[in-house]
Amino acid sequence: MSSVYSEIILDYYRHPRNKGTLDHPHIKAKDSNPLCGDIIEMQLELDGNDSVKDVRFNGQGCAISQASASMLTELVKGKKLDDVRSISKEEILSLIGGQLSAVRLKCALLSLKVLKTGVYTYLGSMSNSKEELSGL
Amino acid sequence: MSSVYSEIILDYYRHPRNKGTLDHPHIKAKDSNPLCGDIIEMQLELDGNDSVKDVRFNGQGCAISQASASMLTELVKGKKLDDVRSISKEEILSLIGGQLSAVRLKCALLSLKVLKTGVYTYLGSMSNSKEELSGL
Amino acid sequence: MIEGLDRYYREYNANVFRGVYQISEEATAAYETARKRIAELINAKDPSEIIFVRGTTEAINLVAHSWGRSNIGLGDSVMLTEMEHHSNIVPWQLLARDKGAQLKYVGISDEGRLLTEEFHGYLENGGVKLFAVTQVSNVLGTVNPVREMVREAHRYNCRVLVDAAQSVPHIAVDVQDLDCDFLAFSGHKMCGPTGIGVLYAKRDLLEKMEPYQGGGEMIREVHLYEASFKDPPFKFEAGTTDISGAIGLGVAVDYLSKVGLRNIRNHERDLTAYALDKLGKLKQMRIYGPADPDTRGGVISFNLADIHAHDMASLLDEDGIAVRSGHHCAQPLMERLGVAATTRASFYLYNTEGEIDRLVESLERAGRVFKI
Amino acid sequence: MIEGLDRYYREYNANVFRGVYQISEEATAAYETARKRIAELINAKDPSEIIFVRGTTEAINLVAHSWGRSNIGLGDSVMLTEMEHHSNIVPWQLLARDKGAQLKYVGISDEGRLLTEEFHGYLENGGVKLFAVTQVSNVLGTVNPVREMVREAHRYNCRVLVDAAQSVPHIAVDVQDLDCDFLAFSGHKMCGPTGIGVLYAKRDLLEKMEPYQGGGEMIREVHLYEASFKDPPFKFEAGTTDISGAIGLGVAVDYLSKVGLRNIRNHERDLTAYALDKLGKLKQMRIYGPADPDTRGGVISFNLADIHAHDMASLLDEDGIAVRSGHHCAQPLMERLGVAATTRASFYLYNTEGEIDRLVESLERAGRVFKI
Ligand SMILES: Cc1ncc(COP(=O)(O)O)c(C=O)c1O
Ligand SMILES: Cc1ncc(COP(=O)(O)O)c(C=O)c1O
Repeated sequence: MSSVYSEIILDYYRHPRNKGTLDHPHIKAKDSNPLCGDIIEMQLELDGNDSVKDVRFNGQGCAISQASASMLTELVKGKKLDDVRSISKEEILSLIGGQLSAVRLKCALLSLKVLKTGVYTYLGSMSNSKEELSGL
Repeated sequence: MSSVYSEIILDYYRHPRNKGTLDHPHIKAKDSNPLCGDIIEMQLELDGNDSVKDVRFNGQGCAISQASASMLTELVKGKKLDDVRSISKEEILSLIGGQLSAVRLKCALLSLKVLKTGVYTYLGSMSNSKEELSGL
Repeated sequence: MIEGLDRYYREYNANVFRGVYQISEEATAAYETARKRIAELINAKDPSEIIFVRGTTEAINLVAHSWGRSNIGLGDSVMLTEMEHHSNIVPWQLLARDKGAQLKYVGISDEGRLLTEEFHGYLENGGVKLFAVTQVSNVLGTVNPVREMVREAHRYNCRVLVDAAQSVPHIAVDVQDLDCDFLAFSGHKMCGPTGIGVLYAKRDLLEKMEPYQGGGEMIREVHLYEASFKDPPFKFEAGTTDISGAIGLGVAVDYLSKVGLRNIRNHERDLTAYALDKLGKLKQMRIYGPADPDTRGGVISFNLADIHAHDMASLLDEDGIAVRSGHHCAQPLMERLGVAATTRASFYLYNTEGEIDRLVESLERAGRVFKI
Repeated sequence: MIEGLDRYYREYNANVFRGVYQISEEATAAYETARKRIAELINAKDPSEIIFVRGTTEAINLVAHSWGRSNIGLGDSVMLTEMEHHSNIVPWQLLARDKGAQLKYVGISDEGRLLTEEFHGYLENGGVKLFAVTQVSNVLGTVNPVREMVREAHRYNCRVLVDAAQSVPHIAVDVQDLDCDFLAFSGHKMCGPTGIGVLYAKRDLLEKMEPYQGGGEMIREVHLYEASFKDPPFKFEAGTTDISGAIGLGVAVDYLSKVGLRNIRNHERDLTAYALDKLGKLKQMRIYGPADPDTRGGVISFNLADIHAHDMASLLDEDGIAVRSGHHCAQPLMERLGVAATTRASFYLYNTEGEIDRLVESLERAGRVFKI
């Protein structure tokens, strides 16, 4: 009976932090998981030092995708873009905890994929990062 | 080593009887075996009593189809149309002798099918005979 | 079924319709026997009305292409319903776009039944050349009154295609009684293999239809600049067909016939009644589709409280219970129901009341995990 | 191969890409692994360039429909050869008829080689949008210089489709080296199941191509009046695909790769040399196709005296030897050769010289029966 649906996940699902949109985001990216229909949009506002001043996510879908997106927003807040770029899947998965099947992994990592797509596009290095993104 | 290719079959294949066409046939029918490409045409000339006065076959294909067509022409010559109509597959097969596989059966019976199609069409009873013909 | 397939591979692995030699004749015979069995199952007049395809989707695309392109033109309409599977929507969208035709959708009631007034209205307005409808909804379970709708449509010269993917495996289907013009179903939903399915069409329609794919086996003669085609069904089966799939489907049909489709239907109806009752007692449970087990099939779509369907499937999977979740290839229906996804449990001949009890227990646990 | 299929049915019989539950994920993974294996076999740049279809015939029809309809118009031409299989003729006839395009046929020499002057001539005359050519003739055995022809065709902006039904199972095929735009082959000719085959196409072409069939799994979103489609390869795989077939093909590819296509080719070349030598010594024997075993594959078509090919197949069958006889779905080639049919022996990795000796003995007996 060890469910991935821990208290923490449920809490972020029912009471998402940083959900919504920003007025003047520097970075905006959106994607969906065609298999599940989960949708995630990420918005970032930067300060002069290319650090994340503010962040919001928006979307709909299962508890895993929505909770992990919300957790990710907390993780990136205040970080330098360069550090955001190097967030690994493992970090996300350890935030979620529990064992995920291959399909649910896609739900868990959707927000990271969206975030990185946004960051790479902003930095103009989208093309050389396709491979990494396809691994998410 | 009991081959269906008896001396008789070979003889009819190499020296077909009644091969050719008639000048004024009353009955003419032609069909092919799409699987093998065998083609047989049958022509019949009748006398006033609806008996077969003369008969020819024409065509190309394997020894089985050509020999059996030639044998069939000999069988029907002089017969009443009603008797032609009642020729059975078994009669043809006993003329050929030997064991035929399902596919070669189609070769052996092609001429009978063509002949009966011609006769039924002539007698105006084509439609009620479709079932019999599809069994050939 | 697996045994049937296997036997084919070991004994008959030769190309159907080709070669003069023995082994190939046996494969051809088994292939044609499968066709005959399927014709009997749905009471087709003749085996030549049975065309082997990859599945329901290909069957519908074949009709859209071979019949649709010659019979549906500018300003004509194709009538569908709001409960169709994508496979019975997208081919008609593509056709409509190419031909300048229109799509009309018969809506559904809140209980998940077709709105017959809309159906009649569209017919009366004229120009409807085809009605393509599912016999049993794969989401709602609704059994549509296809027989009556066919009679009505024919009065307006409108042909009817029945998507029977969810009906042929579960209820006795008689194409002559339905009098439908086309009917499509898939092997993998009826204990058969994937990759094989059936298009039934009335013989006179098949005779007039253009070929679908060109190639080996569907031709009579090929010359450099022209070709003539075989009679149906072969005209529509280009290339090396899925012989093993067809034979496997034949074996599955034998099996279903032996069990008896009336028995299957009765068993499913009883299970569905039991499940509707048990599930209906759970609080915050929303079940979609008709409540009366006599007029619905054995699929039950639901949502429990605010638990997303994918989370529900994962939770049930943790207890070893396999269900499907998502839009079930029926996004327009999801929009109509106002949900992103549903969880769907489906019952077949091998399921038991005990399994439904386990499902209910697992749903209760899900409720506790999500603290609803 | 049978084991691979079987395992699938027992363990993974769930619909690929559907359902969230475990069993289905494994089927999806096995299906995608098969795609990867096939991409590696023919050295495609990316697995997304591999589309699962029913066979070579469907692959060619897919190209004719999805690429052909948008890229070939009134007055354009499609260039074929006189040695094509019906599957690589009829789809282009249907397209040409619908679009008012022309077909041009590259002729063959008496030894069964393409007339390269004609090939160049057609290209120079202009308007040739596609060259569709078999890599290895299924009747003559001829191995065509596809790599060189692709280079030449591309100079004239002419795309090239390679019918690889007879090459992929027998010789090492490298699509990047060939630089062909499309390539098609079938599972059942390479120790795989019937009902599954592959279309390879360059990614940039796939991205621009229209979908072929519409339905489940190939869509991204469906609304009542419009739909958007997934990226290749999924866009071209509508409906429940032949998962078991694809997995079975993957297993076959593994097997062939393990044996090694260079070893297979060498073995076949040796057998072919041996057979050409032995058969050539029989009197009144006519062998079609190139005499040099280095530039031909392991099929040998022949006729002995006036023995009709079907009689020959029956005679050999009486001795337990399976050959094919007929037009081999290449009627235009039969017309060119001036025969109604040929008998064809084909050699594969499992054949031996001993079997060729038995074939020769049986041919001698046939000669005696027919008193030639
Ligand atoms: C050269 C060639 N092309 C095409 C085909 C057609 O393949 P399939 O019948 O598997 O579609 C074949 C096989 O019969 C072939 O040998
Ligand atoms: C009602 C209905 N129609 C069509 C289909 C499509 O069938 P297939 O994917 O086998 O082509 C399905 C199955 O998914 C279905 O349930």
